[in-house]
Amino acid sequence: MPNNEAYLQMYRRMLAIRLFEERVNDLYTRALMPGLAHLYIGEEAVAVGVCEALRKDDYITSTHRGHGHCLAKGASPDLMFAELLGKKAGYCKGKGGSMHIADPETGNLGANAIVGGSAALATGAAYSSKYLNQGRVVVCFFGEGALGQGVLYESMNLAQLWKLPVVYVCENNLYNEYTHFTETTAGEIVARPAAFGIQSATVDGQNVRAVYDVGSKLVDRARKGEGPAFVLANTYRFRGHHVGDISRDYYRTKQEEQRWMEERDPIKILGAYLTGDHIVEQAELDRVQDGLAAEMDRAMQWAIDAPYPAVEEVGEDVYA
Amino acid sequence: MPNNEAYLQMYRRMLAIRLFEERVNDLYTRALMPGLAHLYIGEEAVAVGVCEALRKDDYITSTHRGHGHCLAKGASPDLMFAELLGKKAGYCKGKGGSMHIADPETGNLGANAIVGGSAALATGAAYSSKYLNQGRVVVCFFGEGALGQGVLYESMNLAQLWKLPVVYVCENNLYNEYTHFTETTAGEIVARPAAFGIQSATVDGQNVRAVYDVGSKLVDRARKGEGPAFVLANTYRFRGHHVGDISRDYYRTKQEEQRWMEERDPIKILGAYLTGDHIVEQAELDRVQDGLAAEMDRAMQWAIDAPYPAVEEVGEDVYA
Amino acid sequence: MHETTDTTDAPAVTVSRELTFGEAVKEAIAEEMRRDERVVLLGEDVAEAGTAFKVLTGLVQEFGPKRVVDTPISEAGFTGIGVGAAMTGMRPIVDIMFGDFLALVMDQLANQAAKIHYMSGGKWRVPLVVRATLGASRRSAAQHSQSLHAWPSHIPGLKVVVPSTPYDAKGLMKSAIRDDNPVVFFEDKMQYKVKGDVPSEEYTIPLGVAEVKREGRDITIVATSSMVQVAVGAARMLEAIGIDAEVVDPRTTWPLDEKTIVDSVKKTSRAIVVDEGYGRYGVASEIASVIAEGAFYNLDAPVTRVAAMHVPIPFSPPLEDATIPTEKAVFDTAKRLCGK
Amino acid sequence: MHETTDTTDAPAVTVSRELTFGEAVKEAIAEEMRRDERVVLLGEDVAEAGTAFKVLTGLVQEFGPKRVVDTPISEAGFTGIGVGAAMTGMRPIVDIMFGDFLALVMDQLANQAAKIHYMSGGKWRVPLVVRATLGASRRSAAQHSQSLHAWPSHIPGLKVVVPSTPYDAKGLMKSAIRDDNPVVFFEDKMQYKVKGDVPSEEYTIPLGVAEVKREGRDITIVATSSMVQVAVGAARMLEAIGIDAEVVDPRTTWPLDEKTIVDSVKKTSRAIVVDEGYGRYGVASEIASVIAEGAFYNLDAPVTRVAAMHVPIPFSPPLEDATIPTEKAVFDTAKRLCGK
Ligand SMILES: Cc1ncc(C[n+]2csc(CCOP(=O)(O)OP(=O)(O)O)c2C)c(N)n1
Ligand SMILES: Cc1ncc(C[n+]2csc(CCOP(=O)(O)OP(=O)(O)O)c2C)c(N)n1
Ligand SMILES: [Mg+2]
Ligand SMILES: [Mg+2]
Repeated sequence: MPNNEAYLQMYRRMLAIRLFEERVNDLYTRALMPGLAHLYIGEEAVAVGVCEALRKDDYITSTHRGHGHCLAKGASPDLMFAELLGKKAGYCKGKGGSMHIADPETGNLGANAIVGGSAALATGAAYSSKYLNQGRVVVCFFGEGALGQGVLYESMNLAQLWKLPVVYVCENNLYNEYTHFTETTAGEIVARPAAFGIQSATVDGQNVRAVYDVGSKLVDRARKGEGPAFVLANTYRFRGHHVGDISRDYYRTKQEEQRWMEERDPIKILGAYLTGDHIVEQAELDRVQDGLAAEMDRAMQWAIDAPYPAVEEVGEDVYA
Repeated sequence: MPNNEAYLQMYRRMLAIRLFEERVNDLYTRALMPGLAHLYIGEEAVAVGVCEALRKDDYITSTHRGHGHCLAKGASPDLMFAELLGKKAGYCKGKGGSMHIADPETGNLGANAIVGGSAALATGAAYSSKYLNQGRVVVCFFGEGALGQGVLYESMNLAQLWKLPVVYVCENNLYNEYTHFTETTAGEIVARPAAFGIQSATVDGQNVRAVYDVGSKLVDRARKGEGPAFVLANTYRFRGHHVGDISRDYYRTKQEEQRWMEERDPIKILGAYLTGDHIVEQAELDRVQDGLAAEMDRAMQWAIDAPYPAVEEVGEDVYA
Repeated sequence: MHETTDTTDAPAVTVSRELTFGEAVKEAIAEEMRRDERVVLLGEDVAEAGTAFKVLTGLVQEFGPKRVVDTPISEAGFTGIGVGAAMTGMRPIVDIMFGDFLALVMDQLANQAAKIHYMSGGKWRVPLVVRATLGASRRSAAQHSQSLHAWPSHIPGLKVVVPSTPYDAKGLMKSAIRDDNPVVFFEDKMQYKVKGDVPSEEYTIPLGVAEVKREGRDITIVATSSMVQVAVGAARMLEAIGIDAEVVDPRTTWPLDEKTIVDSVKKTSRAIVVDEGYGRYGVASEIASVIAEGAFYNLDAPVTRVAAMHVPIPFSPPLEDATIPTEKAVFDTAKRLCGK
Repeated sequence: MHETTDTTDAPAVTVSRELTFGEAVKEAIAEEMRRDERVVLLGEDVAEAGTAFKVLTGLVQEFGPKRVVDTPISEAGFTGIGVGAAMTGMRPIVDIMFGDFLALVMDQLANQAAKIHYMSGGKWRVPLVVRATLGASRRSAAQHSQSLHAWPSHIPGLKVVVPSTPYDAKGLMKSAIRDDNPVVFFEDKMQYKVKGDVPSEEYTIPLGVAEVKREGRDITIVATSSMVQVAVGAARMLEAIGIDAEVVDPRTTWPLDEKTIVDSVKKTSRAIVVDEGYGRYGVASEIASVIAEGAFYNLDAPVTRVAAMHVPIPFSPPLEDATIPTEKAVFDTAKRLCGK
């Protein structure tokens, strides 16, 4: 059971993601950001709940909607903003961008812009951990859309056969881009990992405490060598598929969005728990928010001011 | 319930496959056959039981171990032998060979040498049947090794979502080439289709009557528009992975082979049922055998004598 | 410049309109869907969303969800379904969104679709169209920016279309849909908003016929897809310094109209090949070697390739911009080859 | 003829033995596995069966099933596992049996392995070897006979090896395993039984260094993989009619040793490129255009490609035999180019 300080830490992490993402949207609206970005707003509890259960040297893989995973695993907002803006100081020297942030320091094997593209990679990292006796666990984050990719099943089969320490975390935010997941997903989601003998669990992805509980249990189990696991986290993205996805009426209603934002906001939910139980006062949460907002503003401005890589660098890093 | 004539027909079909395959092995031993061939001996009840449940205009897809499927769906042994020898008179003008026999006449969409390679194709044919209201059912035959291929899961998901008339028939002959399937297959096989909501059944693949029963039920169900199905047929290949796989001790014992051949031979099992219940006399079965053997010898000799395609034909049929 | 190889009877009066490249593609598909019930569209978000690039908006309204079908994110699966459906009476168009995802369907495309006709001795046919995109410079980074048309072009049994204008896109798409073979149709994502004349009367353009987009005497620039615009731009710049460039657009990389290309170079005696794929083992290499062999005795300078830089496409704008062929690069190369 | 670029200190006495191509590959892998614990082998039937081609027999006995691992038939899955393992401290060798199955792993190879180093700004590395085969004429038909080395050669971030002799196979395999990048290693299935000298002392051959397999003055034949033998055979036939052919083996298609190739052609002034892949948009096209550009002012005849016929590989023996480059075809081409 985590203590209150741990919950406060999760609150901070979730809020950091929220504030980071709001600024990403801002950068886009102000035409400062090259390309697009896929915001994690609304889904913060999944990344934070799971990553709090990890050691620093544990690995994660992430997706096109990856900023939350990065931050939850401990990445610095300034280097992330820089990467999103294509600046030299970014995590990947500007070469990766929003969809490819990677960071060995925090065990981030990288975001992947191929849906399902990291399933086998994560499984391979778990293979290393087991082979090298490192006791590391790997978490593979993906959206429910990745359930459409065959390589996920190939990977789960292998992970279970070889009892690899990998936890597959399926973030079901209800939509594959603009299509409801029920139109693309037959049967029961958790029956799929179960068919391979993989331990699986469903969790309310808006409740970080619940995610943390399930996450720690399955991460510990994997670390002990008891094999892979699968978590279905039910969640919702509050914003568009990407920052440019503004008119969404044709695939989901405003009411649906409104309902999730009002009733199922993971930050509000944890906030209410913390203040309701008088673990912290609202004023303290407000201070946290102010502090984080200032930090994010600084980080963003630093990134805006940072230089682009020199054109000559384009040819570097192709081969090791 | 099929009548006795139907069972006799199944007996004939199974025996035809057996006698065909023995001659294929012969051709190989006599160095008359180009390349290799994967014999279906021992597994005859699966193809025959399922195909007896099909209409002539229903489709099948097949595998590298495909001669049995072809014959069960009604192909002519002479044109098959010719194809196996690379002769112009063969089903594919000699261009396909053992692993690629295809025949629109009998609804054979083709054998596929990519393990799992026909899963999506079969599903696509079922899509046509439904779209064009043809009432055709498609049977996709594959070995349990194909459970390793992601595209099978992608296809099953789509088939179930769109309620397509396709029956996936998994022939579990215990081995992926030289590796026991338990080393490559986690969990329970039938849980995999079930995870997609697909109706599934397990059947003794050495008992053609049982296969036929399950097959007809699921084929009819598919034809009525009630969706795809999956049959796990437990079986065994009596011979090597291919005709050149002679020393098999390193992956399976002689005793295991012996046991299957003696106790679980599908032809003997049906023969015993037919004679045991006095539906036919052994003498009649012997006559059937002699007749088929003579037919197969003629077909084989015809193919041996048939000419190769002219070299100029190599450039034909690349584009329609 | 748009003297096209129209295979339909020419109408008395041709009313021309401006359409965007995207609209032209959509119109071709819509016309063929009206004409032939067996034409259906499968892909991720092709229905209500009208594709991620909003190119097919409206089709589901006209043809219904039975013919414009949203799929799961299963490129290999639904491409294979397209192959099987094509074999059995349909004429599916499969949409794989970003051309980078071709990597997920190469088995269905190269081992299945391309070979089924041949392996079956001509008995089965696969009248399938696979729509894919190419082209960088959208700040989409390495996994969403590649131009992989060289891969399918390498495989016998496939045809590959790389249209450069709305007019060509429409006429070639109609031919691709009517073709009895698997055709991979590459659309440059950056071209979707580009406008061009498209007659309202029906026409098709045969696969395998190049077009001279601009006539010239001094040097031939063979260019594909959006690189045709780059070549035409470079030709304009060259005009200013007295070099008269001919721009040849093969329009399909297979069948490849070698004759038109080689004849042009025989006339001009110099050649540049511009393609947005990687130069190494790429489309530019094939066309360059066809020219170097076919026009050998007429060449006054080495055939030179201008193609994507040999790096995964970087995200950072200044870096990405450095990786793709520009008018300036083509201009400089032409100038050098012409000894000016 | 075997003047190799040995990067290890030359031993005083070199004891040479005859090994088959297959044995040389196995010996390289075994030596590297002894040297480095992080080297593991993953693939279908690589353990007890020693691969479908029986090339790796014995390795599981020496290194155990923890390091020589049989996998399910999941090429994409276990290649991706290889990528992830390579990023995190291992040096896996992944075996995909028939090169045709590359079509199943192109996403893992081209979108993942090739790009991870670059996309991460150089932070992650992928020291992975993917073993694949190429080559027809085994009567295995269209889906088991292709030579698809052009595909990975097209992709920046990958290296591609196409060894032609047991000696080269061993030295190049050792370098591939030690390389910090993803390397695709193509073995010709028909070569496994071919014998050649292999010293018992350790040596490596750097990736990216071509070798002149036969010196000559009149024409350069650049050949890859088993086509080197075809080229050497043709060179012998040519000698009889007074044509002295030089045979150059690039050994790796990427990095490509353009200098050695071009220098040879500058000397001989004529060139043929022989490759068993499809000629169109293939390896031969790249090498031909490199020559046509680099040796332009020295060429006395067009660079000519001799490659696989543009058809899916047919099963029927007389048809299949017609599709692959032969000594006779190379001989005839050389004779024509030399004006004899
Ligand atoms: C293999 C592949 N196919 C298609 C896409 C295009 N695409 C990007 S995000 C996306 C939807 C992903 O949905 P999901 O996995 O649920 O993640 P979410 O965006 O909801 O977080 C699609 C189809 C892709 N990136 N990769
Ligand atoms: C994608 C792919 N991978 C590997 C192979 C090589 N291969 C041919 S048959 C076979 C084993 C197939 O086992 P299974 O599916 O159980 O069929 P069986 O041979 O037992 O009938 C393998 C691995 C192949 N043909 N295709
Ligand atoms: Mg989603
Ligand atoms: Mg089997």
